[in-house]
Amino acid sequence: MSPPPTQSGSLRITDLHVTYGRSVRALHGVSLSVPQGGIVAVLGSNGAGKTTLLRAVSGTLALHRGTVDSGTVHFGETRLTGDPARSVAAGVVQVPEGRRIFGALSVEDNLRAGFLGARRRSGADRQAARDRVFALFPLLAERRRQAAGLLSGGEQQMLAMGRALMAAPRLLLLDEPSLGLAPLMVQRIASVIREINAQGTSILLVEQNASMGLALSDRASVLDVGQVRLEGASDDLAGTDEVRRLYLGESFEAGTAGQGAVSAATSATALSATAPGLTELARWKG
Amino acid sequence: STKSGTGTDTAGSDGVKTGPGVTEKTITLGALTDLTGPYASLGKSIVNSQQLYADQLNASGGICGRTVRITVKDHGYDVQKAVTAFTETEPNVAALSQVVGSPVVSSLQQEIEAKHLLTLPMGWASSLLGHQYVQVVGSTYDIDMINGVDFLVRKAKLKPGAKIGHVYFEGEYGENALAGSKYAAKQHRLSIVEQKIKPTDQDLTAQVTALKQAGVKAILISAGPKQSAALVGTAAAKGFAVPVLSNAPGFAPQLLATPVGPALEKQLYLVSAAPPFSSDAPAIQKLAKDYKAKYPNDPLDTGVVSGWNTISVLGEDLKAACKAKDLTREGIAAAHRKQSKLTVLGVSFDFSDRAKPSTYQSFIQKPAKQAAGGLVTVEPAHEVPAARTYPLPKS
Amino acid sequence: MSIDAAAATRDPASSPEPDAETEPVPALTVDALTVRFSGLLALDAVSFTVAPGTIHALIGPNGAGKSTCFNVVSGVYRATAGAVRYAGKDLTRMAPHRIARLGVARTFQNIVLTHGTVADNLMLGRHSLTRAGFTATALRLPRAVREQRRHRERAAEIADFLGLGPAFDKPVGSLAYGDRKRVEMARALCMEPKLLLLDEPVAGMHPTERVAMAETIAKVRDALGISILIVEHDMGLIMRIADSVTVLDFGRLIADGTPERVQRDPAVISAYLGTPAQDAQDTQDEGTQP
Amino acid sequence: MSDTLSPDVSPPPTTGASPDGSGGAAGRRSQAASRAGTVAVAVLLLLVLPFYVSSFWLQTGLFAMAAVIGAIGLNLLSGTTGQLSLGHAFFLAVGAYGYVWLAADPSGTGSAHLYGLGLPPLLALVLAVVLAGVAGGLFSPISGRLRGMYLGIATLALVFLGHHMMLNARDITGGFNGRSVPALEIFGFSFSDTSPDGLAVLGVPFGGLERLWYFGLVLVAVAWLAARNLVRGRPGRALAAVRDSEVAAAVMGVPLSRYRASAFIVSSMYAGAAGALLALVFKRVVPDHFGLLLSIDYLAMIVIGGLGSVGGAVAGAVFVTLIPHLLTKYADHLPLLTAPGTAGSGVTPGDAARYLYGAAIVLVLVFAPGGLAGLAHRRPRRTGDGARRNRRFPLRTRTTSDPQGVEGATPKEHTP
Amino acid sequence: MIKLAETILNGLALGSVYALIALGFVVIFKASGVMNFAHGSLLLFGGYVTARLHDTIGFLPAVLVGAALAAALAGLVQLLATRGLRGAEIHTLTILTIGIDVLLSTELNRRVGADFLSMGDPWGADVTQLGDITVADSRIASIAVAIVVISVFFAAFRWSRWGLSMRSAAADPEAASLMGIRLDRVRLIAWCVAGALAALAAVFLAAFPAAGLDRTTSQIALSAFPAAILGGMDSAVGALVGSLVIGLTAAMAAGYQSELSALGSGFSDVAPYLVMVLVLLVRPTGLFGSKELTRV
Ligand SMILES: Nc1ncnc2c1ncn2[C@@H]1O[C@H](COP(=O)(O)OP(=O)(O)OP(=O)(O)O)[C@@H](O)[C@H]1O
Ligand SMILES: Nc1ncnc2c1ncn2[C@@H]1O[C@H](COP(=O)(O)OP(=O)(O)OP(=O)(O)O)[C@@H](O)[C@H]1O
Ligand SMILES: [Mg+2]
Ligand SMILES: [Mg+2]
Repeated sequence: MSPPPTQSGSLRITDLHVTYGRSVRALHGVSLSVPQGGIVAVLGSNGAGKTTLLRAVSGTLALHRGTVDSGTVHFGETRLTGDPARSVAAGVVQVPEGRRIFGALSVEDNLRAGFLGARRRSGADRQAARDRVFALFPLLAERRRQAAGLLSGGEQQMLAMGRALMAAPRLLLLDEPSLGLAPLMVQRIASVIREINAQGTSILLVEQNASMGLALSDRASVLDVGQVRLEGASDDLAGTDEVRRLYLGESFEAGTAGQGAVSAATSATALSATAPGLTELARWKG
Repeated sequence: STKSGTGTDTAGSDGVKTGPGVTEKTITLGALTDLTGPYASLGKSIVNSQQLYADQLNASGGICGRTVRITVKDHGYDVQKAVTAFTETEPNVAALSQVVGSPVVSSLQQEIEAKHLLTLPMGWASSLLGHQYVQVVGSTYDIDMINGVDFLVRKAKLKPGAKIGHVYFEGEYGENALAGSKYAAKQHRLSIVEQKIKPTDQDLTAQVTALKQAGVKAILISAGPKQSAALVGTAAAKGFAVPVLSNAPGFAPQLLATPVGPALEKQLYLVSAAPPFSSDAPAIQKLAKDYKAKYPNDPLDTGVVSGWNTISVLGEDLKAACKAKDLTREGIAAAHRKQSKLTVLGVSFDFSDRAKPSTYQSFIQKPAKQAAGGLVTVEPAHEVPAARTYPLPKS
Repeated sequence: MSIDAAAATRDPASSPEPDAETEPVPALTVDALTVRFSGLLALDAVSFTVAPGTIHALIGPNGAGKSTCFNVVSGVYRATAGAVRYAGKDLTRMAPHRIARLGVARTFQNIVLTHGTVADNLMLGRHSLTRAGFTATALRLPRAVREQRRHRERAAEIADFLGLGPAFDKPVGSLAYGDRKRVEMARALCMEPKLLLLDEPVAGMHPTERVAMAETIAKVRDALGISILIVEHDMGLIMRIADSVTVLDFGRLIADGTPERVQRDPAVISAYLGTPAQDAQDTQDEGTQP
Repeated sequence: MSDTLSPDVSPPPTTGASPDGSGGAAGRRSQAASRAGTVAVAVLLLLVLPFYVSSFWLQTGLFAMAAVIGAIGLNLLSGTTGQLSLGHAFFLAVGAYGYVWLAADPSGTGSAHLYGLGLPPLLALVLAVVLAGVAGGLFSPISGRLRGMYLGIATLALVFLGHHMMLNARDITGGFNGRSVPALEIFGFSFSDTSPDGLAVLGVPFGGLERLWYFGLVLVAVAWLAARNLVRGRPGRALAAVRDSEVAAAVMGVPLSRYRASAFIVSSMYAGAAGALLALVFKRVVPDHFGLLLSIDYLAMIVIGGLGSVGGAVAGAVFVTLIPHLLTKYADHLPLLTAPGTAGSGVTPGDAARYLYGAAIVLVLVFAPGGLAGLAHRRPRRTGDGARRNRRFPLRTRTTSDPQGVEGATPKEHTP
Repeated sequence: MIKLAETILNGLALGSVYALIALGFVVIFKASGVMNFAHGSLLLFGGYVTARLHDTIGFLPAVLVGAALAAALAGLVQLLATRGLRGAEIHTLTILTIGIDVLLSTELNRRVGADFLSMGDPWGADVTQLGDITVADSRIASIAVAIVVISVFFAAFRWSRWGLSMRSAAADPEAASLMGIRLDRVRLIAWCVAGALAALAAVFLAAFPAAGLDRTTSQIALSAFPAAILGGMDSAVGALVGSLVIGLTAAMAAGYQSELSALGSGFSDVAPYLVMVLVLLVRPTGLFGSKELTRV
């Protein structure tokens, strides 16, 4: 089935079903779209399927023994069919969960590698792209000769984003960019995301940090156990108390074991998060 | 249970006592050879010429009215495979017409003696002497070297005190040859400069440089064709024009086609237990003709002659055993030990003393591109006194 | 039970008595610790003390040197200068496995688990508490079997405590991120540590799980009476469970004290938190929302 | 197979989406039952075999048994600990020659005079295993600090150095001709053909091979069980940890160098046992047998069988040992081949056998990439961490983390 | 003195050939983590093609065709690995190369038989006199060629797009594919390069003073392994220096074996391995190999 003609820069995911190794059903019937130049956030608890969704778009499922059973992913006119290189060529670039920077390579080479898949390939383009990245993350410029594997967690996150930007993506897939970042850095990343978006790149943003995700995005979907549970304008979602309770983590305010239980129920894969509350641990004698 | 051990001796209807491997109709011989490993080409030639012999024998009525069959087992120079192949074939063969590979022979020795199985190894090391059932056909490497050194002394007019180099393979072959050359050197009051190499060595520049440095007047080599070629080639390149004398396994006619061919023709000599195909002895000529007829596109190399030699001896043994109406293994072995003056391809053998080489004679030959088998005779089969006085390494 | 409750459990009255006969846990003293990586000064004469039985937080911007500090304490990196004193020994001179035997356990910022099941991982945690060698194990000597059983029971106990009971025999590979993070924690606990080092224990976790984990950490401290040194960017969590906080920036110590004090420290705000106004909006789970 | 540390061949787990573990447990139980059944049948079969098959089969079988023992050992090293070794042949040689040297009587047999201690064969065998272990221990300075391919090639050196020694230490090894192997004898009961007691069971003459067969079975059983216990027990877990993450292992209290060395020692001892058994079957040991090819064969065994799984090692060993022998035995009966001795340069049975062997390897890998053991139970697995594809067998060094100075032995140092 | 000089030159020549082999071996290893046990057969194959063709099409074209076909064959192996063994793990692929080697070597051995195939190289048996030192021209050629080829290769490895793709792929396959790098293609190229290098090495191995290409030529690949390791697998200088050290050691140990007889005869063959082990004892990642950099 081919979707109605859309603007070239928009992503349309329709009724996507994904399983891993023929048995673990990670996504069942997820539909979602990112308008050109828009920011869409995907929230959801651990194991909800957020990363899987991004893998389906970037075409890296195969590397995880995952397969798309049904459903389609279109970026503009082109249909993305599980081939990473084609996705990148089409302008879709993913910043993977856990950074996955090239540890053995220097920061500089990591950026060069990011440019390999770029659509425009002149040396000048590369210079431009690199300068842009260094402008966004001056710290990377300082460390350009260091082996990337030795960067601190946060530095690695910056490098991962910078590397992705080298390909001048039209759609950027971000998997938990705030993970492990200092509050200040989270703000920095947030503003960077805004900036990138302002420069015309559409963004699909997966976040645990719902407050950030909702604040950044125009629209958001809440994934749960492989299905879209809620969908709508970010502000509205931020308003619903379910989201407030489960994803804005206000449980720290009024957190109770009861709510813990609710969330546990919603997140099947995360083993009952409240269990710790139930059993006691005594000292080990012997 | 349905299990059969090694066959036992019985008396055939024609009154001939038969043992394992011998039936009313056939006499089966075994061949453990290398058709896929490093010595594949040698193995092939041997198998071919032995098959040729068997065919001719059967054509002339076989032995005691029985046709002679050869079961060939390829072990690719892998001892483990060889041992299992032996275990598999041993129960139904009367003798082994060839076993290729000295490690193979060594690992089978006990079994062979235990099973009284007359075996003709395709190695000429004197460490194989002294066994009742293992028989080396032809002069051993050390004897060849003694004859060879004698030739060199005359050829290169070596004065006492002169140095000669000896480049040799580690292992049975090379070291046995070395023992010979050392003894001969002692006799002629020469000194030997040793250079040990491995079958995998391609490039002997270092060795040649060393020998040249040592100022040797002649070089002995007990290695493979490749090494002899490399040695001579390098020596020639260095303008180091001393005569080089190699054992029989150190030459292959194919070498003459390579860039070092000319150098070989100039500098190389060969000491061998078997005559070259170019010799005018009718037996050789016939063999060459028949072989080419049956195997048009296989080369005439030393393997052909060695194969023929061994199988001929075995054939004579069988005939003798047949006369004695005893084709049991013991019978065959006994018949073999009775052969005290048997002549094959112009060489006379004496198998009566298991501790001694079956002959002390060897040929001196040199490469010649146009000659059949690429070799021509320099000196016909002859032996030197030193060979007789030489104390064989006792086993 | 809310975090505040957890906080409340801090006063001895309500806390389960740390049993008397077990010896008190030693203090950890980091003394003028300096680590230099070819030109880069990752830690610059940092000193602080983790008082016995307290939860001590180590915070700071990315690249401040927190993990490096962990790596030195656990013996993975070697200090350029300075000392880390624990139980009368200088850890900077010791190999990791020796340090582990002193009862120092840690988790990693990026999950590091071995293949095999949760049980396998937890039993690995028991390594330095168990004895069975190659021979004993190969021959299944009774004592080896007995030991294995005893410790497996304890491991199961700890798994239950962290809500991993149902997953005990599952391959860790098939668990979701949050659960794997808890497996790491459980593995550390399996070492029956006296000092527990947690490097970003709730990073990438779902808010509700964060609460649970926070409770767990507090509970561990209370129940076992051990000291905990924790690195975390989740200020909400730090504010609630930490007894004291040390703040690093570019390898230098810029603040040290109670959470409340540190949180108001302008140096900390400018270097790490950003302006309090923004916290509410951007940083996760900030307690100080209007 | 549950005697494994590699997830891809461990019992099927229930996936993340269903939090109950019971299903898997039940499945495991029934699986175990059925496996017990098959094992029983197999054992019975092995026990009666000598009454029916010819010595060719017994001999080949015994070679396979030796391979099984050696492969289990190598698997502990490469599969469980992730250390690549091409030096296995060397340790087999140590075991083989060790046994001969310890058991042979000083008078010496064969061409030259050879040394020997003339110990009781059984004792000699045990000591030979220990000797191999010691050899492995002596290598620990290397095995303790090298990784991946560096270690692989370094161990390759062992093979060549070993061969050099075998050729030169003639008084002990007999040089290139090797030396003959004293028959095994346990409490006066001899395991050789030449023993006077014409022992025959149920009318079947019980020669050396028949007797060795049962001895071999016992050895294999012991080796197998010991390995299983190890892998499932404390040392196994520690070794697996060293394989997966040295930092984690060290921080969990595992002394890295010691365990790396231990793994090497244990696998060497297995190799030693294999070598000794091999020697007993050969009746003579020769240097040329213990070459690089043998090492590579063992590598092939454990991978074809399924890395990290003891059962896999067994399967692989049998495959790699049996197939070539069978092929050479039956190649003569294949069609379209030019028998040796006939004219023309067609494909000889020997060649055919080798073609088929090569093809067999390729096919097995194509159809059972996870190894033969993997065939037993395929299951989905989460390959979440990209590193894990090349983690369990660090042919690629980057996955085995190398935090500075983690080894207790080497002093801590800076990262450059 | 002359002896020393000649021995050294000889060692250099040997080393330069080792370098070609070792390099290919390492490239494959870096690109796909596979130890290519079929490398020797690839080498023999390349040489065989050259030897068969040089009469008809001339030496240089023959070498090029040989290299091309060897590259293609290597590529085929890689294709089989990726297509046939989708998603198999590294070590499985390593063993696959063993299977391939059995097939390939059997076929080549059948074809080569007992022959010594000459390469028809222009140097023939010519030699050059440098003072009192005689060197075979083929030796000088091999040194020159090796130096050029290796420099070119490492320049590519460091600076070209392919080199970068390859290093990235080696570092983290998934991340690399997320950068739009086609893993299969990168690996394919690596294998082809290695095949070509091996074929080139074969030419010099078979050239004078060697008698020509024969079935055992492939075994030389083994001697190159220590060279690959000794220098450290990820450095240009390493590959060169390593190979030269190994070449020199072998030549020296052979040339002075009478002086070394205390170490047992035939020592020259194990000397390279001994040197390698000693070096690795001091520097576990080779002379120039970069240390593993990881952190937690
Ligand atoms: N092994 C190493 N070699 C070189 N530099 C290193 C190494 N480990 C850490 N560094 C550097 O030291 C600094 C501190 O790193 P560290 O991981 O301790 O930061 P951190 O406080 O943990 O940051 P984050 O909160 O992002 O994890 C960083 O700049 C990092 O690049
Ligand atoms: N490679 C894999 N093999 C098998 N199952 C997998 C694999 N990757 C993910 N899964 C399963 O698919 C489901 C979704 O996983 P996914 O990683 O997409 O969740 P997520 O939303 O990204 O969680 P997190 O917030 O922890 O990253 C989970 O149940 C997980 O266990
Ligand atoms: Mg995710
Ligand atoms: Mg950190």
